[in-house]
Amino acid sequence: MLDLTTSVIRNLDLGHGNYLIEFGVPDSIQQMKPAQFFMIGTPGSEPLLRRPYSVCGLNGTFPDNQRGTAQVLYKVYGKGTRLLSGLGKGAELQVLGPLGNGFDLPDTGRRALLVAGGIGSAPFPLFIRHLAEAGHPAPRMIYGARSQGDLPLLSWFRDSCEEVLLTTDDGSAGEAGRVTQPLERLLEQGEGERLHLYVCGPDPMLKAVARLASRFDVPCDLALEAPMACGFGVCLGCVVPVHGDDGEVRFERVCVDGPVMPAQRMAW
Amino acid sequence: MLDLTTSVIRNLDLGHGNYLIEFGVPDSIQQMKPAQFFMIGTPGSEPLLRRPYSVCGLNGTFPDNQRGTAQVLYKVYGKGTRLLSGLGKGAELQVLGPLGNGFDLPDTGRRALLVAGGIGSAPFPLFIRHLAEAGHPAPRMIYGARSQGDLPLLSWFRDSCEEVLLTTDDGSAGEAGRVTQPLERLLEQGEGERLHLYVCGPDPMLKAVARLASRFDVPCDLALEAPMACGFGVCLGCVVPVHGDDGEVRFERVCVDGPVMPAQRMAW
Amino acid sequence: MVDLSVELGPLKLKNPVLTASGTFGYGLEFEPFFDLGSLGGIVSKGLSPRPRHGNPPQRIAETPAGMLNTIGLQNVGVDAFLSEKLPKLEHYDMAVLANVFGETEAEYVEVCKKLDGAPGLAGIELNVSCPNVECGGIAFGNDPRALASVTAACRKATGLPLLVKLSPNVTDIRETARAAEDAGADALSLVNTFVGMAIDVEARRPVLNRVSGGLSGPAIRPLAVHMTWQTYNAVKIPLMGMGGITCARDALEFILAGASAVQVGTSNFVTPTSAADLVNELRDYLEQHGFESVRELVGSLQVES
Amino acid sequence: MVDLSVELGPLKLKNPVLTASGTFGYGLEFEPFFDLGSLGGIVSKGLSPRPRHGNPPQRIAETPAGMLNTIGLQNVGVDAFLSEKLPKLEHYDMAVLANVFGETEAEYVEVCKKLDGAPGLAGIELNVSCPNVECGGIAFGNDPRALASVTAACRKATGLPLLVKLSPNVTDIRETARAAEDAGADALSLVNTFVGMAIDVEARRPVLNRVSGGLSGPAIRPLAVHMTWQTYNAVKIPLMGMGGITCARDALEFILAGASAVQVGTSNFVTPTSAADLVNELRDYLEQHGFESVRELVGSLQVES
Ligand SMILES: Cc1cc2nc3c(=O)[nH]c(=O)nc-3n(C[C@H](O)[C@H](O)[C@H](O)COP(=O)(O)OP(=O)(O)OC[C@H]3O[C@@H](n4cnc5c(N)ncnc54)[C@H](O)[C@@H]3O)c2cc1C
Ligand SMILES: Cc1cc2nc3c(=O)[nH]c(=O)nc-3n(C[C@H](O)[C@H](O)[C@H](O)COP(=O)(O)OP(=O)(O)OC[C@H]3O[C@@H](n4cnc5c(N)ncnc54)[C@H](O)[C@@H]3O)c2cc1C
Ligand SMILES: Cc1cc2nc3c(=O)[nH]c(=O)nc-3n(C[C@H](O)[C@H](O)[C@H](O)COP(=O)(O)O)c2cc1C
Ligand SMILES: Cc1cc2nc3c(=O)[nH]c(=O)nc-3n(C[C@H](O)[C@H](O)[C@H](O)COP(=O)(O)O)c2cc1C
Ligand code: FES
Ligand code: FES
Repeated sequence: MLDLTTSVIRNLDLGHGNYLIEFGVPDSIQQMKPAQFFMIGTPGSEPLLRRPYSVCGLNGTFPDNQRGTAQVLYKVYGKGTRLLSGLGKGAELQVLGPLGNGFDLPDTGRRALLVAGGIGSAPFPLFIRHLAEAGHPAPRMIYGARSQGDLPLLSWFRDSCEEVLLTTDDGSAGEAGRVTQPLERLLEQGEGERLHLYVCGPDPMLKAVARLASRFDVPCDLALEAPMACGFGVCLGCVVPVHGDDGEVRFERVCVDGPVMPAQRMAW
Repeated sequence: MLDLTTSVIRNLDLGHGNYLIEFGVPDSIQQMKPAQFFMIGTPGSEPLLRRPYSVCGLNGTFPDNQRGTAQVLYKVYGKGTRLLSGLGKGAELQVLGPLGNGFDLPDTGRRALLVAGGIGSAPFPLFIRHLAEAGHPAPRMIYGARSQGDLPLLSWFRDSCEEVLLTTDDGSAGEAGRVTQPLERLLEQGEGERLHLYVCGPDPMLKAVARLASRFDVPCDLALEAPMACGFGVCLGCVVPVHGDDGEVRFERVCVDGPVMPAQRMAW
Repeated sequence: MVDLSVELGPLKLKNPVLTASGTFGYGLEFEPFFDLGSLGGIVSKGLSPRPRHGNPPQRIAETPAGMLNTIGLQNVGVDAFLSEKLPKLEHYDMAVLANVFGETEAEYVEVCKKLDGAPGLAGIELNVSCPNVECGGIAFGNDPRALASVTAACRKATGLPLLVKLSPNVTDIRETARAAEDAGADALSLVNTFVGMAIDVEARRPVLNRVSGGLSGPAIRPLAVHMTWQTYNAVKIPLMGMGGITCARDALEFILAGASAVQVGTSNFVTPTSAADLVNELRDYLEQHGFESVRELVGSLQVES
Repeated sequence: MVDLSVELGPLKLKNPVLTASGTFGYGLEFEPFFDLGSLGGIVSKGLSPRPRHGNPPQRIAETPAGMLNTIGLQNVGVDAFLSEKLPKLEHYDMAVLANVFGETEAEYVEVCKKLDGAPGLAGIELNVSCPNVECGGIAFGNDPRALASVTAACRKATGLPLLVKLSPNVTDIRETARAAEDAGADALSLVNTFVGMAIDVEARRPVLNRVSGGLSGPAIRPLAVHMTWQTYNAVKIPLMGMGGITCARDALEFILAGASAVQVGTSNFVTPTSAADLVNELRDYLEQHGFESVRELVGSLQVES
C-alpha cells in the first residue's frame, strides 16, 4: 500500500459527466487486481475526505495509454468528482492504493459475464485484460444505464467483449429496461451453469442481480460501494452486514474485506 | 456595486510569489478609483470567505492589457492566494466590487509621493494613471520591501514615476533599511510643504509613515488593511479605531469608511 | 404554483427564508444586490437600549468552513433603529424582526417596550446569548431559569410575536427550549453561535482581541440541525432554524428536522444574494418533488423506529 | 536538538503526539505507512468487556470540514485486545493507552481491572461519552456526578495512569473537568466528538442509520481549542488536546492553550502519515523559533488582561 503524490497526465471528458483520468504510478501499482481501488484526494482542504475510485486501466489496458500510468473512470456526482473533473495536465493528486481485494478469475468451466450499471463499468477494462492474459475467452457483458449517454467506454467494451447487451431505462440505447431482463433470459436458457457473474453498479442493481444469481445458483461476485472515510480498514465506516461462516450476521468492511464480495454472503 | 462571475484571462507569475491576474469586467467597473478594491472568491467552498484585493489596473493602465479587463496584483500568503495562483485562463472567479472609497488626487500645489511596502504597491499603477489623466506630473515613489524579489512591477514603476527610491531590509536593492529613511530625509529637506503622501503596505510601515507625516505636518492618506468577511459594510469585522470629529475614539469600517483614511484620524 | 408561506404562531411569513441577526446589517445594505421584498423577512442587528461601539479589533477570524466573531454587539441603539432604519424598510413586503439584547433583564424589557407597536415591525427575537451581568456573567441563554425569567418579562412588555433565540452552548437544548416555551415565547430561533477560539501560533496570541468568539458558518450546520431536531421533538411552538445555511439543500435539512422557517447568516457575507437565491431554489425543489406547500415538509423527516 | 518529551502526571511521553481512539485501529493498520515508534503514543479503539458489532450502516457522513460517525463502538473486546493486539505493539518505543467504555459503571471497572498491570500498557483513557443505561441514558460525561463516580471507581480498579476523556456536549466543560480531577484522574483528554446530524434531502431521511452521530475534524477545532483553554485555567492536572488537528500549526493551538500533548484523529483517515508528519513539523517549529523544549510552550498563550 502506497500513499503517493502524483500528477495528472490527462483527464479525458467522455461526455455526459463521465471522465477518464490518467496519472503516473510506480511499478508496484501495476500489480493491482481489477476492482481494487484508490483513495484519491485533490489539493486543498475541501472536501475533507478522499474518494474511492476503482482502478480502470493500467499499462496496456487501453491502447493509447502511457507506460507507468493508471486510469480511473469516474462520473461527476458532487464536490469531489467536480473538483477532479476540473484538473488539467500536471495537477497534483494524492493517491492511496492498492486497496481492497479485487476480482478473481472464474473457475475452469465457467465464463465471466460482466454486469455493469453506468459508471459501474469502471473496474471491467482491467478485468477484461486480466481475463485475456490468463487465456480466458473474451467475456460477454450486460451494460445498463439510465440513458444512452451514461454508458462510458461503450465502443471500447464492444471491441473487447464477445458481445455487449445494452439496456437503458429510457430505451435510448439497446433494450428498454433493466440489466436483469437480458440476464434473466440468459439464465432461463440454462446458461447459468457455464457462467460466473461479476457485477458492479448501484445498490438496487446489485441486489436484483444477486437475487437472480441465487435463484439460478450461479456464482456471483459483487463489487460493492459504501461511503468511506479511510479506505484501509481503520474507520469502520464502510461496513455491510454479511453472513458469517457461523451463520451469524456481522459487519464487514467494504474497503478491506471487499469491495468484492460473493453475492450469497450478503445479509441485506 | 456588482457581484459578477467572470473568468481569468491570464495569471502572470512575476516571481517570488507575486502574480498579476487579469479578468474580464463590465464598463461600470472601469470607473473604479485607485485603492478601491474587490472581494474575490474562487470556485469551491474553501476558503469560506472571499479575499479583498485592490484594483491594480484597468483599461489602459498597463500597455498590453485587453479592453474590458481589470488587473489585480497579489502575493501568495495562505489558502486564498494559493488557490488564486493556481488558476489558469478561463477559470471562474467571483468578483464583488467596486468596494471602498479610494485615493483622491492631491490638492493643487502639492505633488503625490507614493510610499509602498512590498505588495502594498498594488493600488499605485491605477493611481499613477489617474494622476496623468488629471494632468498631474508623474509622481515620485518610495518603494521598500524585505528583499529585491519583493518589489513587484518595479520596472513598470521606474518607467511611470519621476523617480523611484528603493529600500530593502537586506540591502539587496536600493538603500538598506526602511522606507522611512529616504522619506525622513526628504521631509527634513523641507519638501513636505509641496507633498501629499499616499501610503500602502504593512501596518508597522503605515504607522511609521503616519508618525513622520504628523511630525512634518504633511497630508497623508493610508490605504489600510484589515481582515474582512463581507467587504461591503455589514459584518462589522474590519473596524479600526479612529478619532471622530467630536474627538472621541470610535470604530470605523475599513471596507466602506476606508480603505483610505487620513493618517491623522487613526487612533492606533 | 407552490405555496411558500408559513406561520410561526402569530408571525405570518410569505416565505420561510429570513436573514440572521448581525449578518444583514439593517437590511438596507443589501438593496444593491436584490429586492428585499423577495425575502420572507429580515432580522435586525441586535439592539440595545443605547448605541454600542462594540469590541476592539481583531474581531473576526476564519476557521475551517466557519468564522469566529467578536463584534461585541455594536449597534445603533433601539431609538436610531426606530427613527432611521425601520421606516426605510416599511415599503418592502416582508417581515422585519428586531433582535434584542441586554446586560440585565431590565434592559431587555426597556428595548421591547420601545419596539412594541412600532409601525412595520413584525416581531421581536431575543438574543439570550449575552452575559447576564447581574448573574455572574453566565449567558441568559445557558441557564433555564434566567432564560424563563427574561422571556416572561419581555412577554409582558410587548404584544408583538416574541421569538427566543437559543444558545447552542448547553448540555441539553431541550431544557432551555422548554423554559422559553413555558415562559410565553411564540416561537424559538436556533441556533446562535458556538463559543470558539483561534490562536496565532507565530505571535502566540489569540487571533481575536477578546480571546474567544462565536463560531458560525457551514462548520456548525450538523450540530445546529441536530439541535433543531431535538427541539422539534421537545416543544410545541414553531421553530426558526439556522447555522451554516448556504443553499436550499442546507435549508431543507433544517425544515425536514422541524424548522418552519430558516435564517441565512454568514453566507450573506460570502454571497450577498444567497438568501434571495435560496427562495428560488426552494421553490424549484418543491416543484420538482411535487409538493404544493413547504409546510408539508416541516418536520417530515422519516426516521425508522 | 530540541526536547519533545512531555509528562502528564505519571504518564511520560517521548513526544506529545498521539493518535486518537477510534481513528487508528489498534495501531497495526498503520505499519505500512510509518514507524509507529516515531509517535509519542497511540490510543486504542474503545474497549468494552465483550466484543461489540457496532451500529448498522450508514455509519459515516461527510460535512463541511468534518465528518459524522456512528460506528457504535465496534471493538474486539478487552480480552482480544490483551491477547492479540497489545503484544504486537510492545516492541515499539511509544506509549499504548487503552480507551475504555461501558454502559454501566461496573463495565468500566471490569475493563480497567483486566487492563491493570498488562505488560506494555502505559495508561487508560476513559471514554465517558457513552449513554449511561442505569441513569436514563444520559452520557456519563455530561453529568458531573456520574462522571465523578465512574472516575473514582476506575481509579480504585487500576494503578495505571488514568485519563478521563471529556465530552464537549456540555454547558460548561470546567464543571466536568473539575469533577474528574477531584475524583482522581491523572490527566484529562479533550474533546470527544460533538453530537450532530445530517439529512439526505432527496430521500428525506437521516443520512446516518442512528440519526445522529459524532462530529469530528477541522470544523470543530476552534470549539475544542476554546474548551482546552477554559479547562487549562480551571484544573491543575495536565491535558491532552484534540479536535480537528491536521498539522503542527493546529497542534500548537492546543499546546499554547494548555495541552501537554495532542491526539490526531480524523486526519489519520485522510493522510495516514499525518501523526508522524506532525512530530517532524513540531520539531521544525521549535527549532525555527528557538525553543529548547516543547514544555515551554504548554499554556504559554499571551493574553492581554
Ligand atoms: C470501492 C469503490 C470504488 C468506486 N469506484 C468508482 C469509480 O471507479 N468511478 C466512479 O465514478 N465512482 C466510483 N465510486 C463511487 C465514488 O467514490 C463516488 O461517486 C464519489 O465518492 C462521489 O464523490 P463526490 O464528492 O463527487 O460526491 P459527494 O459530494 O460525496 O456526493 C454527492 C451526492 O451524490 C451522491 N452520490 C455519491 N456517489 C454516488 C454514486 N456512486 N452513485 C449515486 N449517487 C452518488 C451522494 O449520496 C450525494 O448525494 C466507487 C466507490 C467505492 C466505494
Ligand atoms: C482593502 C484591502 C486590499 C488588499 N489588496 C491586496 C492586493 O491588492 N494584493 C494582495 O496581495 N493583497 C491585498 N490585500 C491583502 C489580501 O487580502 C490578503 O493577503 C489575503 O487575504 C490573504 O489571503 P490568504 O487566504 O492567502 O491568506 P490567509 O490564509 O487568510 O492568511 C495566511 C497567513 O498569512 C497572513 N497574512 C494574510 N494576509 C497577509 C498580508 N497581507 N500581509 C502579511 N500577512 C498576511 C495571515 O495572518 C495568516 O497568518 C488587501 C487587503 C485589504 C483589506
Ligand atoms: C458577524 C456576526 C454577527 C452576529 N450578530 C448577532 C446579533 O447581533 N444577534 C444575534 O442574535 N445573533 C448574531 N449573530 C448570530 C447569527 O444571527 C446566527 O445565529 C449565527 O451566525 C449562525 O448562523 P450562520 O451559521 O448562518 O451564520 C451574528 C453572527 C455573525 C457571524
Ligand atoms: C470514526 C471515529 C471513531 C471514534 N471512536 C472513538 C472511540 O472508540 N472512543 C473514543 O473515546 N473516541 C472515539 N472517537 C473520537 C476521537 O478519538 C476524537 O476524540 C475526535 O474524533 C476528535 O478528534 P478529531 O477531530 O481529530 O477526529 C472516534 C472518532 C471517529 C471519527
Ligand atoms: S473506509 Fe474506513 S474502514 Fe473501510
Ligand atoms: S468587511 Fe464586513 S464590515 Fe467591513
